[in-house]
Amino acid sequence: MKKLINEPADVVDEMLDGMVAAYPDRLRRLDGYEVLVRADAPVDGKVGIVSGGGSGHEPTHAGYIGDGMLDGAAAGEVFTSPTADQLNEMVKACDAGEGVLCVVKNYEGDVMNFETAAEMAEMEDVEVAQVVVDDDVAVEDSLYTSGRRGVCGTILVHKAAGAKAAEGADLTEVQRVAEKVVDNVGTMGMALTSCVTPEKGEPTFDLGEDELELGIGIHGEPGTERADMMSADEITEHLTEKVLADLDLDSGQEVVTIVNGMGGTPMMELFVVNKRLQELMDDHDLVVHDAWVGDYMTSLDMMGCSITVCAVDDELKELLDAPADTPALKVQ
Amino acid sequence: MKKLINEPADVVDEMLDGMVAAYPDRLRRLDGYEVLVRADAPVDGKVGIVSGGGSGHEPTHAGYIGDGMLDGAAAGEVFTSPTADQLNEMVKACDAGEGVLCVVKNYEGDVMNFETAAEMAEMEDVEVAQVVVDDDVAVEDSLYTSGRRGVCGTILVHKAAGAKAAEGADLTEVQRVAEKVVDNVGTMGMALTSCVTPEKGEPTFDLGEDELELGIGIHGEPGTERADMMSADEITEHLTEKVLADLDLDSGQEVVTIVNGMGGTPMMELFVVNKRLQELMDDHDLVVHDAWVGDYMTSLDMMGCSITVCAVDDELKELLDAPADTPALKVQ
Amino acid sequence: MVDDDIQREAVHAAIEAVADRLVAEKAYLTDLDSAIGDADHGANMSRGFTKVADKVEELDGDVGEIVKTVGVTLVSEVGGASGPLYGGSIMHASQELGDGLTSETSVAFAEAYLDKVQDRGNAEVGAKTMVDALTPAVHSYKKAIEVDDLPPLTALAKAVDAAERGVQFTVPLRARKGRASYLDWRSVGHQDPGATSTLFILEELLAVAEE
Amino acid sequence: MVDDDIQREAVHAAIEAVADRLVAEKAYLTDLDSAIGDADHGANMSRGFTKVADKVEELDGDVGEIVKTVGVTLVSEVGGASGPLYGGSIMHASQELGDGLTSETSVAFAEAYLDKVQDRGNAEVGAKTMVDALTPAVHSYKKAIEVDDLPPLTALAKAVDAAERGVQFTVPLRARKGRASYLDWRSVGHQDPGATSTLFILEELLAVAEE
Ligand SMILES: Nc1ncnc2c1ncn2[C@@H]1O[C@H](COP(=O)(O)OP(=O)(O)O)[C@@H](O)[C@H]1O
Ligand SMILES: Nc1ncnc2c1ncn2[C@@H]1O[C@H](COP(=O)(O)OP(=O)(O)O)[C@@H](O)[C@H]1O
Ligand SMILES: [Mg+2]
Ligand SMILES: [Mg+2]
Ligand SMILES: [Mg+2]
Ligand SMILES: [Mg+2]
Repeated sequence: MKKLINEPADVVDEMLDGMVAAYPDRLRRLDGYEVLVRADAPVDGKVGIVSGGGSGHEPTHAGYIGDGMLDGAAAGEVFTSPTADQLNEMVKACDAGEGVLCVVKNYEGDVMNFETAAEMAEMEDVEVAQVVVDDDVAVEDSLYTSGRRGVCGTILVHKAAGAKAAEGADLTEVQRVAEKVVDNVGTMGMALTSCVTPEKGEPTFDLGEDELELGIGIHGEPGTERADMMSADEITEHLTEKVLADLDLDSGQEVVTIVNGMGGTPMMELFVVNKRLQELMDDHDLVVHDAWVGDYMTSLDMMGCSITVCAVDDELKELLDAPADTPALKVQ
Repeated sequence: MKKLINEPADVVDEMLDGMVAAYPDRLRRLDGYEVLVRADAPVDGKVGIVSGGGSGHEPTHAGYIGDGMLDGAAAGEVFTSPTADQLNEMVKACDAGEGVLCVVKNYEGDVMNFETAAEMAEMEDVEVAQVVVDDDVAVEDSLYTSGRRGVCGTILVHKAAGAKAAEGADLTEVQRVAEKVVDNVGTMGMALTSCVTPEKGEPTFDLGEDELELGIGIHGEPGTERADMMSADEITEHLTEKVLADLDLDSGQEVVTIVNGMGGTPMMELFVVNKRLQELMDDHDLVVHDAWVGDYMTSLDMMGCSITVCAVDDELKELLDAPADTPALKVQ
Repeated sequence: MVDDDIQREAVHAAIEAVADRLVAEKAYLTDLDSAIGDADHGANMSRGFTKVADKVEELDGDVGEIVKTVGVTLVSEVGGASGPLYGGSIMHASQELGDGLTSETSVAFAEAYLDKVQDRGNAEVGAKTMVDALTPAVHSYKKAIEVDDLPPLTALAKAVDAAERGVQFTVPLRARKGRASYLDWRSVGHQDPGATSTLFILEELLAVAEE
Repeated sequence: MVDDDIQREAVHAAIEAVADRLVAEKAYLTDLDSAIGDADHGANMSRGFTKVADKVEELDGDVGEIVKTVGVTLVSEVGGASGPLYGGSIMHASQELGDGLTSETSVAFAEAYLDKVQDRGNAEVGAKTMVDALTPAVHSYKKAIEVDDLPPLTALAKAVDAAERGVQFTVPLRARKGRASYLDWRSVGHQDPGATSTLFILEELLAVAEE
């Protein structure tokens, strides 16, 4: 498989420099680290919000750095959690003395490295709180798994926590709203094709022309189930019903929906999915406060999408609607 | 090839409904037409700016409808210019009595249909002006071609003309700044893979694992040249030198650059390209006023990118920096 | 004045035959357009003529009016380059059929159609477009009727033959107009889709006329 | 107190051998991780140990310090799940080597390493992880030395043999930890990448020890 890269080993480093070159007024790279922070980090009087994880999910994470969202983002190798020392450096750079909230996606690697980083930062007197996002309803949270994965719902956590921090709230309050999102969000994804990592250069899994994968994550992992090819409407119905079954919402509940592209899906197709999704929301008597459509949390070049539904109350609506000014998401 | 669609014949119709469902406060569909306009069109006292063309270039065109950019966008079938009656309907819906500027990409189909539409609208007393964008430096404008194609530079025309119209300028002034962009912008694209149209369901052209196409358009046309696979740096150098040779800028000239993804390229790779592009701008003593990176003008699921350079003076800088609030582009 | 009913029926039959043929050739025309264009000519033509077939069925009126509706429908259904070229030119040329379809009016129609295609598309012969099939076809038809005084059926057969040569003629040419021109020398060796669909239409007109 | 220089050299040789092996097995480990994970285990391990090999070369200090550096380097180079598991556990267990490398301290190291992996990753035997290769290897090693009084080389050979069985044991299991657990029953029939890299490392330690 062909890619617009130089050496696979350099891709994350060059991407980060390319991002800074695109947004020199907004982003700054920590010298010697694969970490981007706000150009003006740490922001006086504000709780810092940081995230991070493997690369390959662009615009996640660094695309969400800016007013009203993240202060910093650490970029691991493709699909590989950043190391604890990188995370620690980021946490310190984003602490203005008000403490730092780490938004962690629930993968063992991410959790272990963030925990270590938190321990390291706390030893240097930075107050650190953590929220672990696990919105993927495809994986049951049971003895038989390492818990649900954190996927596209993470963006809503960044948004709500970032808005709360921008208001000047303290770390406990910021953590509370982040956890409120986690408690109210569910996501389910599917793939038409596998992604191709720069290192491997071949599809992670093989999928026939008449097959698709349901319940995928965002790392090119095979899904929980392989199924025969379906129409966009059928796929949308399947994903949506899974999410709604998990959330179990009351009729009349207000929600925010996301149709998220996996990186290789034309936007045209995402809107086709959104059309059916909004019909289904209507059928279920859910009131859509906002409908997002785009590539928010990708898997490199994978073709496919995920559907996220988040139940929102007045507080979350206000936080999700609050201004944000980042390369990848602007709300005004 | 698998796609997230229902019937190929329905894809444009369903996409448009899905867009309106995502942005019900911003977009309105003209009943019975494949045309989206601002929810509040026509905007009193403002020159209307409209565009349109084949579908498959999302977020172009309808993604740029909103404050500071377009008033309306007509969506043809995939890669097929909209018909004159659709365009005429759009022009009329976007005319508040101040006239309408049609931003047309230079393809014979688009030009002929827009011309017919303009004649029709003028018969109904709408003042219409046209600007034909032909920024693709891959095609020589000579007796032996139907002229250069309009590609990603079109977005800058939308932006500048939209900002000028938002200022309250009259049709002549709006047309003048649109033409100023056209006179100062060049683009060159390349593909690693062909796109797959919903109708055909197979790649439009075959490309070996060790080949790429240079000088492609945005309709899955084969490029002007097939070459051996190159690194991202080499590709960036090739595209950039072609554009710069065409523009022939003075050292010290201020420019806006765009690295545009063709739809199937991970954002990671676009940033890798941007890194090298910015180094080259520096080498050429060009002063980068702004660097855009993203999917602005796509070719369905094609993997590849284009590079756009636009020389800017104080007026264009101000217009490109002016606020815009559209689904796909927000400047604040 | 000729018999309106018979003419209407003939036109209906011709439209149906053309629509069927273009639907059948959809994949082939799109393949030709994939090589040097944007892979939609088959879809454009079959979508347009299917709609025409649906619509014209219901239409009364004289032949000129029916043919005009064909043009209008193509203009509003096809889009792309072929929409205004086919549709707009048929619309324009339909004026020549005011007195019904005769040998004379058919020649006038053909000439007006060719003129409009050239006027709108601005392509000379040899630019590797539909003009290359159309020009020899119209010339042959006109000469057969006006100079050689042959019956329309024979004239039409000559037009088909000429169009066929025109289509073959496009293969070795370097395109100067249409999307194929972007390919520059790489367009050489490929057959033009629009010339091909022009031939298909003429072939169907001949087949219907022969019945 | 044993001879520092000889031990240092042995450790250097071991690290080099491990690094070479993991680089050689990069594609294979990544293939295993493609089937039930995210296709990076080979890249992670080879990147990490290549860096370790580069770094340790220059290091003096006693064996405990060198091994600690190995752990620290892995923690800051590997990332993912395997980074903290391998690196953090080596770092932690290196404390047991304060008095140099002996039969006794090697057993203590092995136990401390296993404890830390289990503590950090929270995986029981049978969860289809590196723990499944590691546990029987450490148990065999300890028994061979402490109960059967066998020489370290023989004990290490038994550990390798046990790890090999552990790797095979992971194949039919349903994963409960790590990314493979997301696949639920679909993980059955696939070999765990981390157990496999654990085996490769032990094999290289044995090979170096035999020299
Ligand atoms: N300027 C022109 N003059 C005459 N015919 C043209 C011209 N441009 C294109 N064509 C014809 O149109 C055909 C392509 O039609 P089609 O694929 O439907 O439209 P598009 O090129 O817009 O995708 C070409 O094969 C050619 O015969
Ligand atoms: N909780 C855990 N406990 C023990 N080992 C684990 C655990 N999670 C993962 N592993 C091991 O890590 C290996 C995967 O490592 P690697 O692919 O490098 O990291 P990642 O899973 O983050 O991509 C698995 O094959 C498994 O052996
Ligand atoms: Mg990983
Ligand atoms: Mg077309
Ligand atoms: Mg075409
Ligand atoms: Mg892995």
